[in-house]
Amino acid sequence: MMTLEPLKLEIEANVPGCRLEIIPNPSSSAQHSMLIDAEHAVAVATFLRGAPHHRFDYCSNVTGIDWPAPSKAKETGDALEEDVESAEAAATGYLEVVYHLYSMELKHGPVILRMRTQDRATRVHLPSLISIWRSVDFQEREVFDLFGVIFDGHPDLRRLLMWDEFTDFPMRRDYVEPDDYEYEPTAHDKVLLKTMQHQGGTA
Amino acid sequence: MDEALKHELGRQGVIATSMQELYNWGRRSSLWPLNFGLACCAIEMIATTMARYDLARFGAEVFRPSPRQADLMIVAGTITKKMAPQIVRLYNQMPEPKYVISMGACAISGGPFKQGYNVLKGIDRYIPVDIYIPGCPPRPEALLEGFIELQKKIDGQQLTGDNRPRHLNAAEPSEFPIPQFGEHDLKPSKNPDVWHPPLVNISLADNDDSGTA
Amino acid sequence: MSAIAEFPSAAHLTPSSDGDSQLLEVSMGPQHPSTHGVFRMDVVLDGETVVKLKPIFGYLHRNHEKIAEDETYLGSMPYTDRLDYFCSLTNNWAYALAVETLAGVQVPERAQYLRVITAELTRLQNHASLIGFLMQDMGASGTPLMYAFREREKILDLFEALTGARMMCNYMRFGGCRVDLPAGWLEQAKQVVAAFPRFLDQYESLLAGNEILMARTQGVGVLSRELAINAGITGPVLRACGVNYDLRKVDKYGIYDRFNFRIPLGDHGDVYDRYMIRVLEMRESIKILEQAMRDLPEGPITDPKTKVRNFRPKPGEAYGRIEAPKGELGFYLISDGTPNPYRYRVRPPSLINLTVLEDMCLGRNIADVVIILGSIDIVMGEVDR
Amino acid sequence: MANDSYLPILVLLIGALGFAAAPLALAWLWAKKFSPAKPGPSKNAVYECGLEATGDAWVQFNPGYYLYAIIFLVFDVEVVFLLPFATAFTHFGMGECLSMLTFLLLLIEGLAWAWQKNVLTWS
Repeated sequence: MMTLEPLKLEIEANVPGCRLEIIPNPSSSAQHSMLIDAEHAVAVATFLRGAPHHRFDYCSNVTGIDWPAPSKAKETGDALEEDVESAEAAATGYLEVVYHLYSMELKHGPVILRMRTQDRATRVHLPSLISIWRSVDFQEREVFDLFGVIFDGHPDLRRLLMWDEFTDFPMRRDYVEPDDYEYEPTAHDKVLLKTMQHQGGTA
Repeated sequence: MDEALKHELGRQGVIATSMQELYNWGRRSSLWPLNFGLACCAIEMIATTMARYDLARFGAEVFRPSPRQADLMIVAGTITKKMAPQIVRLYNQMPEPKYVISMGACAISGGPFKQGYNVLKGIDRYIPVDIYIPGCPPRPEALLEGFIELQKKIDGQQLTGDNRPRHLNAAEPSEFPIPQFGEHDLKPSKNPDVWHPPLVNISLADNDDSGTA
Repeated sequence: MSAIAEFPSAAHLTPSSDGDSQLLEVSMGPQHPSTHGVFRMDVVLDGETVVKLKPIFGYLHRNHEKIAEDETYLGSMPYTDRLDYFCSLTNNWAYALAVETLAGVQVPERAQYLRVITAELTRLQNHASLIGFLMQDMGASGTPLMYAFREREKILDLFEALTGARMMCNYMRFGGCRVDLPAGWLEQAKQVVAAFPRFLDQYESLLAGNEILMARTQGVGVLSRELAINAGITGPVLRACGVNYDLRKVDKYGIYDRFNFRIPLGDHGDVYDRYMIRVLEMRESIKILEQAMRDLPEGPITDPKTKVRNFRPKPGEAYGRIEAPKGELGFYLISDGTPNPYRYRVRPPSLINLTVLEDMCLGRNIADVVIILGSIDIVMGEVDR
Repeated sequence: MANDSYLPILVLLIGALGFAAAPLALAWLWAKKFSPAKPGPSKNAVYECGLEATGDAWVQFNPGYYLYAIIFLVFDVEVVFLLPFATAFTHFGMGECLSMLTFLLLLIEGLAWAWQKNVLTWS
């Protein structure tokens, strides 16, 4: 596991004007990640893949995460909220995309990049890294489909999993799923609650 | 033609049968399933057709890829809302007489993925189902037993009279409306004249919070 | 703003027909004998040659990640069996490994050995079934699959004796395994593994030198090394292009560094290499199994310290990955201190290996598309999650 | 019964036609009496893997296929002529064999010409 500080300094040296920030990972896996700003994302990624002693030529995993505004995040334990940099972004919450990079050539460990959108409603644009790693093609389409992050520069940004006429983004925390719980003979736990809401609503 | 006489004749090598028995015997001994696997249950269905469990003993090892030549649709696996219109269209395109086996908990009621937003809670919301095989996935023996149940059901079908099967009855529809893709869910979300669930009232009064009385 | 892509995806190419023949649009749709489940490809054909191929997913999107956010950590373990429903034990291991990395749980020796044994048995039955399905795609319908499933049934009997279920084993827990070996299981497993090379030789003598197989697969669906790495292809499809990247040797997770086994590499990256790689990987798995079953130690199979009841890992995140039979299967978990994961992400090797399906199929005829798709070895439960 | 009468062939013909027509008539009768035909818009639609069939299949395709079909047709017809020859092959003398041989050589010469124009290699 490579420590991120020297890597951060090196990137700031090579990519002028980029704003990086190390996000510590309190769990015992110690996989710390680096928040990069959207404007310089492509430049940072190209450097990480191009630099001969880094050669991160393999982007293994692209994940979308939905961080709703802290008020809703309170009851989900907001231990991760303390490092949000601007109060305004904290107020509206944001969508985050995490890239796990590995190097197949030099066989060394994950470098984790994070990118955040301004808010969860209108300004949800992030640059697509498909021009650097082809492997993010379907995964970015999935993040667009399930979270609603629009990737600029993606040649074929369609819904990957849901049907095209579908309009909402189902993996967001505040998604209300269609209520077809009318026949639940053996309902228990969560299905019971949903059936009660269904019967509560219609009965 | 009472049974004893028929049995006696049978021992002498003379088979006495009626048109209905012959028709049903022909139908049930050569059910051709549609090659139609959705998920994990499809792998158990393939394992059932393989040498060890051998669905061929019941005349059904011919899995036809096109619905035109199949007369049994085994819905094996999770039906997602994106796949539901295709299943109903395939069912419509199958020639009469056609039967449906709903294999696995997912095909019966959504199964473990019941709380998914893209999962249809059971195929009997859109097409009539003849045999339900519970299990996740049901073992090959369970599929064979379901198969024998279907054959028994076909044996019991009447050629005439008012409770004759769907395909012999001009009034019964052989096609069911195909759901459309809506903004949030399939439109319509169920087919009322096929799906009529008994009303189950769940009151928290008589069971603990887990609802398992 | 995006730089010129070194490997542009062919998604935006508009198909044009050379000469006077028109293009035929056909969809090898959700219900098709060759698509190994409900996978759909919209193919534009000029005669028989493929001019454009657009894969469409989502017909088995069962919302595993959304359901996992309401389940406890242990509650999602049976769901991982249904991800890649051919190899439930390697799915369990990947998930258990991710949670153990997240919560810092240690796994005792015997459990590590049991994990290697069950994972390698899963790899054997997965590769055997894959070769059966690949031959069926090539037209040898029935017979090779019968042989492959005969071997698979033997291994499923072992899984059933050990975990109680043929396909959905739900065997691993955070910090070890659920149940120890029943009496006589090890001898039966040794017999099955001892009999497996005879099946491989039988298959080899029938298939490896078969000129129909060679004519139909050599030079078909060639994938270059650089495109494979850039497109995130992992598993046997990547090693068929000659890239030596096997997580059992790279990450050395579990106790794989104690066994000596080799990683087969191809050099053309075509369908024949992928077929041969899987046969050779089965032989290597047999070697691992013999060594693992020979020096299986005694001892506890779970770490007594880990609480099973209400297991709450500290807030944080972790990404654990293993070498599943189809490629790198990873779980990315974000915990916020509650019993339910805040975000539960599965890195599906089958979906990402399909990124280059169009690049491999352009210019080939429709019969090759069926074989190329078969050689990638996709399972729809994992592709659509 | 004079052996040159065509009666046996007539009986055979009627038997063959009857053998073919009887199941069709039975099926038609069965449909009229017991199971009525129920065509519908969705049942008669073109089957395309469960999807709505888009576009039509009646497209002009590569002329190469046409050449393949024609060459196949020539040799198919040739086999039809070979069949009666083969049935009575043992009673023939030199003359008949020679004439059949010239017939075969003519067609093989056509094949050689097609091969030489490399029509057979798929472009």
